[in-house]
Amino acid sequence: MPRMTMIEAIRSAMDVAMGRDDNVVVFGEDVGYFGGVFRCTQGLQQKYGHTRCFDTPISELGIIGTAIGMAAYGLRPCAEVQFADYVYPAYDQIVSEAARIRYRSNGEFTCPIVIRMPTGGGIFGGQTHSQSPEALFTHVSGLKVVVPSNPRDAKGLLIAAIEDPDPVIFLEPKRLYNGPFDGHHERPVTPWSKHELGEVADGHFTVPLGKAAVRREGAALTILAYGTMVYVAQTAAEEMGIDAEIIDLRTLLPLDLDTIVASVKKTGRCVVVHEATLTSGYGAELAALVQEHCFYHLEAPIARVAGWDTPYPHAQEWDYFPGPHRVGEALIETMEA
Amino acid sequence: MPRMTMIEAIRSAMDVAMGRDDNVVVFGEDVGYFGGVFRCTQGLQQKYGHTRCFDTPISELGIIGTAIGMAAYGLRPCAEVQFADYVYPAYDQIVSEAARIRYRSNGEFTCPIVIRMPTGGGIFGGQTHSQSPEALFTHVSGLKVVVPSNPRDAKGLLIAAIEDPDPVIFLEPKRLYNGPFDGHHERPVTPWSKHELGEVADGHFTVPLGKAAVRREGAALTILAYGTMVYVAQTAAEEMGIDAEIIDLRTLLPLDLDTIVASVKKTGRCVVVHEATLTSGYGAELAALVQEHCFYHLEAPIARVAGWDTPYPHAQEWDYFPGPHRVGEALIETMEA
Amino acid sequence: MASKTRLSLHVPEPEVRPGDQPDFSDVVIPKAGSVDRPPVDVDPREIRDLAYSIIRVLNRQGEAVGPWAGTLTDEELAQGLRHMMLLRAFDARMQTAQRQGKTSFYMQHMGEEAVSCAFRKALEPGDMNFPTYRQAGLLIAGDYPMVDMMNQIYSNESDPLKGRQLPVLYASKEHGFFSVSGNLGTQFVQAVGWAMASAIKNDTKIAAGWIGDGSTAESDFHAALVFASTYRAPVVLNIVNNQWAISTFQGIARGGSGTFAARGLGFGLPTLRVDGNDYLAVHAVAKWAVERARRNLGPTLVEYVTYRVGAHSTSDDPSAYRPKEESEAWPLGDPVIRLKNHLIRRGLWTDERHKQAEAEILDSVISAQKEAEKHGTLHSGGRPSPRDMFEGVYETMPPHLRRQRQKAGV
Amino acid sequence: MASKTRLSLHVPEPEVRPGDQPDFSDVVIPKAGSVDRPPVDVDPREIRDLAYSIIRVLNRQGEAVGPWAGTLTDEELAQGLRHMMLLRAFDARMQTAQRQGKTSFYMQHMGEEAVSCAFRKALEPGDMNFPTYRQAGLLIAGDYPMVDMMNQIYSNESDPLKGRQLPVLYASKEHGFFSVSGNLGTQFVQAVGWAMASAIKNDTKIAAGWIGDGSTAESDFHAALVFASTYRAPVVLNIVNNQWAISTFQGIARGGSGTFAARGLGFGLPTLRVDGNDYLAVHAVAKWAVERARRNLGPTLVEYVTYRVGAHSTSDDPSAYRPKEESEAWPLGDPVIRLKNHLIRRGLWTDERHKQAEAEILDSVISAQKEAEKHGTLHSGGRPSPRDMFEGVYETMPPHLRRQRQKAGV
Ligand SMILES: Cc1ncc(C[n+]2csc(CCOP(=O)(O)OP(=O)(O)O)c2C)c(N)n1
Ligand SMILES: Cc1ncc(C[n+]2csc(CCOP(=O)(O)OP(=O)(O)O)c2C)c(N)n1
Ligand SMILES: [Mg+2]
Ligand SMILES: [Mg+2]
Repeated sequence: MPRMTMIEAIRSAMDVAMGRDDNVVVFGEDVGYFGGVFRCTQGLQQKYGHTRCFDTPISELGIIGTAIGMAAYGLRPCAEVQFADYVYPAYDQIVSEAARIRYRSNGEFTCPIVIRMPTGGGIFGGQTHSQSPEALFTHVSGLKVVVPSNPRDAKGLLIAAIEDPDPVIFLEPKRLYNGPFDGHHERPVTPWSKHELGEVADGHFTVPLGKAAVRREGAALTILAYGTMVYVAQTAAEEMGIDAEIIDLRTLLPLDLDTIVASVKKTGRCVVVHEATLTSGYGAELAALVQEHCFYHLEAPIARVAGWDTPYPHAQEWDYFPGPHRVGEALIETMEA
Repeated sequence: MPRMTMIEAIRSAMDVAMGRDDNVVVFGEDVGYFGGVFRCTQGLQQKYGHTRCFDTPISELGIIGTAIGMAAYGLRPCAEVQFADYVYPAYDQIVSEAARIRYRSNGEFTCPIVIRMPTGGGIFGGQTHSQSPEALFTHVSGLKVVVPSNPRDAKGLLIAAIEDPDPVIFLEPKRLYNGPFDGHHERPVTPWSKHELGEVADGHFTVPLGKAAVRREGAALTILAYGTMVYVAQTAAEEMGIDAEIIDLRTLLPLDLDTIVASVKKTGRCVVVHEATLTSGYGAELAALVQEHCFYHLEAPIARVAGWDTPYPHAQEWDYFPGPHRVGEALIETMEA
Repeated sequence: MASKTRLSLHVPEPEVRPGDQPDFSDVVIPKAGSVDRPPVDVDPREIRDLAYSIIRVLNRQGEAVGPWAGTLTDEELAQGLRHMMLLRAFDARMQTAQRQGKTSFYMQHMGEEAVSCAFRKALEPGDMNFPTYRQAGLLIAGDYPMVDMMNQIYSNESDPLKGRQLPVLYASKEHGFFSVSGNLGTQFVQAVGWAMASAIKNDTKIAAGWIGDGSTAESDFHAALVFASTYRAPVVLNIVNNQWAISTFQGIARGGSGTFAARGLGFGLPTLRVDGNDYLAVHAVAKWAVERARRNLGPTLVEYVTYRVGAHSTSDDPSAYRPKEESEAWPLGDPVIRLKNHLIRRGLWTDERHKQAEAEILDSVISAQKEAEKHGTLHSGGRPSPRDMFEGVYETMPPHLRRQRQKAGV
Repeated sequence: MASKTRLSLHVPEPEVRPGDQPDFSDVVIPKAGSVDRPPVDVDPREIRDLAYSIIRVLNRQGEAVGPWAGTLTDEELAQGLRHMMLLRAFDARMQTAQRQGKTSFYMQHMGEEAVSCAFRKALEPGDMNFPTYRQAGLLIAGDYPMVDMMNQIYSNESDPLKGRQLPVLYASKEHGFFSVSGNLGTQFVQAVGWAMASAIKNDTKIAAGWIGDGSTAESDFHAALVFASTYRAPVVLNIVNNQWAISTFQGIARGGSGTFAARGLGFGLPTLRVDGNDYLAVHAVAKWAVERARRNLGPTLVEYVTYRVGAHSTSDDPSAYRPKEESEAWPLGDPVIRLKNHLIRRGLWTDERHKQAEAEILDSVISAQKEAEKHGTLHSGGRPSPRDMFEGVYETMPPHLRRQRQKAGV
C-alpha cells in the first residue's frame, strides 16, 4: 500500500471525491494555482480545471456563504479556511445558516459542505496560527465535527465528510501533517512514511463519521483524545508506565459514546486531553458525559489536561502546549486518586 | 426604594454610568432616537445628546469593531446587539480582537467594552430570537460573561461591567424583562413591582462580577442556574418538595467556584440547568468542574437539564424549553440515584 | 499645516420626526420615461449615472412612457394587479390573525407589493430567489398555494416547515424560494454561490439575491458584491430601499453615498435604480437584469426605491419614530393604485371591476384561511408534533438526539 | 425572451505565471504631475476620476513635478531616504536572523518602504495608526527604538510584548501604533471607531487604518467604509495594493472594479490613488487626507499602488506562482532608488554619500541587533517568563487562571 503524509492523504481524498463526483468543488484562499499554503490542494486545479478548484478573495464569510449557496444548488463544496484561527468571519454563515438550513426548511434545502481547516499548535504560530476551536462548533446543532489523527483516517474521514449530506467541520491538526508529533519538540519527528497509519489505500474508501478508534488497549485508565493529543497521550502513558486505554475520538460530533462508556466502565478512571483552552473546551462535554454515564464505575475524578485559559502565546509555546509531561502528571494523579 | 422592571434597571444603570463618566457611550441598532426595540436605552439620547447615544448601521461587526477602536482611544462603549442571535457577525471582532488586545499588546491597549444582548427563549421568537450563546463566549480567554436574573442584579452588574477594565458580554434574559418567569407559560407572570428583587436603588451601586448568589438555601441537592432558569429551578424544587440549594451564578466567567463547591460538598448532589443546547453548553463546564472538585462528596451523577440539541423551534417552544417539569424530573432522578 | 479644528461627530438624522410635517422635497424624482435603456451588454462604466437616477415608466397620468415601457402584455398587467391585491389582502388577514393570537408574529408588505410581484414575472422555472421576509410576492406571483403560506404562519399540523420556523420565513425549492433566514444579509452571498454553481455546471438557471436598505450595512452584502464581481456570477442582486430599517431611517445605512445603488459602482457592476412602486418599471428592470445574467454577462445590482407603509412587523409601532402621515406624503404613490389607474386609462379595467375583484380576492383569501385553520393555529387545533422538533437536524438522527428524544418521551 | 446561453464561471487569472515573460503593459501609468490637486474641502463627487488615476510627483528624470510636489523640505527628503534605507537594512538583517533560527517568522517590506515611511511624516503626535504587519515604516519613521522592534521579533526577555505575540506584530501607544492583529482586516473598522471617539470627545487627533489589497475582500473593510461614511469619522483609510496576497494576484480581490480605490465611490468618500513607490507623492496625498480629517471634513480612502518585491513572509516562496523577474518589470520602480535619484538631481546627495549612508545604517542596525541579542533570541538566551503567559489576560488575574498558573508551577 502506498505511504502518504497527511497532506498527501487529504489531497488524495479530494482527488478521489472530485474524480467520482462532478459536483465536488474545492476552493479557498491560495487553493487554486498555488495549491494551498500547506499544499493540500496541489495539482487539483490542473487536473480538474479552474472552475472546480479555484482561488477565492480573502473573505471567509464569502467562501462559506457561497459554498452554502452552491450546496443549495446541488454541488458538494469542500472549502478551505487557511487556518482555523481565521474561521470566525464565517462563523455566522456556519452557525446561523449552514447548520440550520435543513432543519428550518424541513429538508427543502440541504447543506452538504465540508469546511477544512488546519488547526492546533506546535509550530510557533502564535495566537493566530495555533488555535483549536472545535468546541465552538460542537455546541452548534446541525454540524458534524471531525478531527483526524493520521493519514489513513484523514483520507477516509474526508471522503466520508464530502459524501455526508450535512455540513462537516473538518479540523486538520497541522502539527501532524508530516508525522506523528508527541509533544517532545526537542526530538526529531518520525515521518509518516515510517508509520503504519501512513499506509493509505490509493482509491476510494471511507472511515465512517461517528466512530472512535481504540489506539491502545489498557486496563488501568481511559484517555480520551483526538488529533495531536493522541500521540502525546501514547507517549505519556508509555513514559509513566501506565496501562492506559487510549481512545482516538476522530469524530467529536456525533460522538461515539458507546466506545467511551465501555472503556471507562472497564478502567474506572478517565483523563481527557485537548489542546484547546480548558474552560468550556470539548473536554468539559466529555467529562460531563463520562461522569453521567459511568458515575458508579468511576474511582477517581475525571481529569482534564488542556491548553491554559490564555490566548496562545508565541514564545511560551512549550509552556502552553499540553505535552507528555503535563499529561503524564494527570495520569499519575488520576491513578493515585 | 423604587421598584423597577429589568428594562428600567438596565436603563438606570446606563444612565448612572453615563452621568458619572463622560467616556461612557451607548449605541446599537435602533438604540438612539427610538430607545431600543426593548426600550432599554429610552431617553438616553435626549439626556446625553446624540453623540453619546446613537443609532448604528445594521452591522454587528461594525458596532463591535468601532467599539473596540473607541475603547482603545479611552472611551467606555456599552454597545447593544439587538438579539444575542445576531452576535455572530461580530464574533471575530470579539474573539480575535476584544478578548486579546490587552494580552497581545501587553497592556499598551485595553478594551473596556460591554456588549449587551437580550438572550434566551420563551417568547415564541423561533430560531433567531431565542438563543443562549453564553458557552460560545465562556470558551474565549479574555472575556467576562454575565447573566443577571433580576432588576437589582442587572443594574449592579451592568454598572460593574461598564466600570470593568476588560470586555464583558452582558446577556439579558429577555423573558425576565418584565417579571420573573418560571416556565409555567400558561400562568400569568407576576411583575417585578411585586417582587423583592424589583427594588432597585436609584443611584450608583455595583454587584461585583465573579460572585454568585445563593437564592435558596437547602441541604438535599445543589442546583446551578442563571438567568431565567433560576426561577424555573425554584419552582421545580418547590413543586417537587425538594430541599434544594439554588445558586444563581450571575457571572459565568470568572466563575464563583468556591460558592459552588461549598454547596455541593454540603448537599452531595448537583443539577445544572440552562436554556442553551446541551452539548458543549456551559453546563458541561460546570459538571466537569463539580465532579473534579467534589468527586468524593458526590452521591449521584451530576445531571444537566438543557435545551435539546436542535435549533430553537417555533411551535414546539414549550417542548423545547427546559421548564419546571423537566427540571423537576431531574431533581427526582438525582435524589433517587 | 492643518489648523486644529475641534472635531465633532456627525450623526445623520431624518428631516422629520413624529409631530413634524412630512417632507420629501429632497427626494429628486426624475420624470417617468426620462431615463435611457441601455443594451444589456453595455459596458457598466457607461451607465454609472443610472445608480443616481430612478427608472420610471408610469407617469402621473397613468401612462406607460419611455424606453423601459412595453415589457408586459395586457393580460400580464391585469394579472400583476391581481397579485398585488392578493398580497395586500393576504397581509391584512394575517395581520388580524396575529392580533387574534393565531400566530406569534407577522410582517406585511404594504406599499412594496410591486417589487416582489413584478420581479417574479421576470424569472423562469428553475431560477432561485434568496429572499428576505418581505418578498412573499415571489410566492404569490409564482402561484404557491396560499393555504400553505398560512399553514406556515400558523405553525399548524400542515405547516410545510413542521412548526420549526418563525412565521413568514417560508421555503420552497419548487417555487424557487430559498429558505428565508431571520438573520439579515446572510442570503445575499448565498445567492451568489448558487449562481456560481449554475455557471460551474454550465446550466441556464440564474439566482436573485434580496436585501433591505438597512441590511446593506451587513458584511454579507460586501462578500456578495466581491464574489459576484470576481466570478461574474449570473445573479441579480436586489436592494429593497423602503426608507426604513425598523426605527432607523435609511440615512444611517447610506451615509454619504448618495444612493444604495452607488455601492455597486465600486465593483464595476451595472447598477440600476428603479421606482419600486411602479409595477411596469420593476418588471422592465428585472427583465433587463435577468437577461444579462442569463446571457452570462454577469451580475447586476438593482435598488428599488419604495416605502414601508406599515409597521416593521407586528412587534413594531412606527408612530414612535416617524410622522403618521409620512406614507401619504411619499412621492412615488401606491403601487396598487398606480397600476389600477394605468389599466383604467388603457381601458382594461374599471373602478367597478376593481371593487368586484377586491371582493373576490378577499373571498379567496378567507376561504384559504378557513382551510388553513382546519389544520390549527399556533395555540389551538392541530399542531406539529414534538417529534418533528428532533427530526431534520441531520439527515440521519445521531445517537445523542435519539437519546434526547427518548428522554422527552416523544 | 433571453436566449438560453450555457452559463460559465469566470475565474480571473494573472497575465503571467512562472516561466512567462512579465508584462505590465496593461497597467496605465499617468505621467508624473499630470493629476490635479483639488482643495481638501472638495465635494467628493467632483473628484471621482482620482479613483481611477495615479497621483505621481517624481518623474523618470527624478524631478518633482506638478501640483502635488513641494510638501517636504530638503532635510525632510533626506530623512525620508534614510528611513527607507533603514527599514530595508532592518528587513534584510531580520530575514537573515529568521533563517538563522533566531526567530520563527518574519515579514519584509521590500519595494513598499515609501508607503509607511512617508505616511508617518504626515501625522502628528497623538494620532493613531491601525496597521497591518507590513507598516513597520510607521515605527521607523517615528523613531521607535529599533532594539525594541528586534526584542519583539526575538521574543526575548526584553520583548515589550513579553513573548506573547508573533514577530512583527508590534504595539506602541506612545508611537501611535495600535497592536497589530494577525487577523486580516479587523483593524480597519477599529480605526474608524478610534476616530469616532476622537470626534465624540471634540479632540483634534485623527486615526489611520491600513489594509492590504487582498484583505479589502474581508467584511471589516465594508463595515469600516459604512461607519466612516455615516459618521464622517476623521480617519484616513489606506489600502496598500502591492499586487499580491500571498499567491493570489490582485485581480481576485478586485474583480471587475477597475481599482481598489473605486470601492470608496459607493460611499461618497473622496478617494485617491497614488504611486506608492514615490515618497513625495505618498507624503503629499497623505498630507491632503490627514488635513481633511483634521479639519473635520471626514474620511478619505487612499490606494497606494506598489509592488511586493519579496516573498509574502519567510514561510513563502513566490517563485511557485509568479515569474522571478516580475518585480524588475514593475513599472513604478524602486522607492529608495527613486528618492535617491531625486536627491542627487537636486544636488543634495551623491552616490558616494549613499554608499556611505548604507554602511552607516548597516552599522547602526547591526549594533542594535547585538544589543537585542544580549537579551536573547527565540530559542536561546533570555526569554520571557512562563508567568508572563498567565498575566495580562485580564487586568486582574481571576481565580481560575491563578489555579492554572499554580498548576503550571510558575
Ligand atoms: C443580523 C441581524 N441583525 C439584526 C436583526 C434585527 N432586525 C430585524 S429586521 C431589521 C431591520 C431591517 O431593515 P431593512 O434591511 O431595511 O429591511 P426592511 O425590514 O426594511 O425590509 C433588524 C435590525 C436581524 N434580524 N439580523
Ligand atoms: C482573516 C484572515 N484570513 C486569512 C489570513 C491568512 N493570510 C495572511 S496574509 C494573507 C494575504 C494578505 O494579502 P494582502 O491583504 O494583499 O496584504 P499583503 O500581505 O500583500 O501586504 C493571508 C490570506 C489571515 N491572516 N487572516
Ligand atoms: Mg428597509
Ligand atoms: Mg497585497
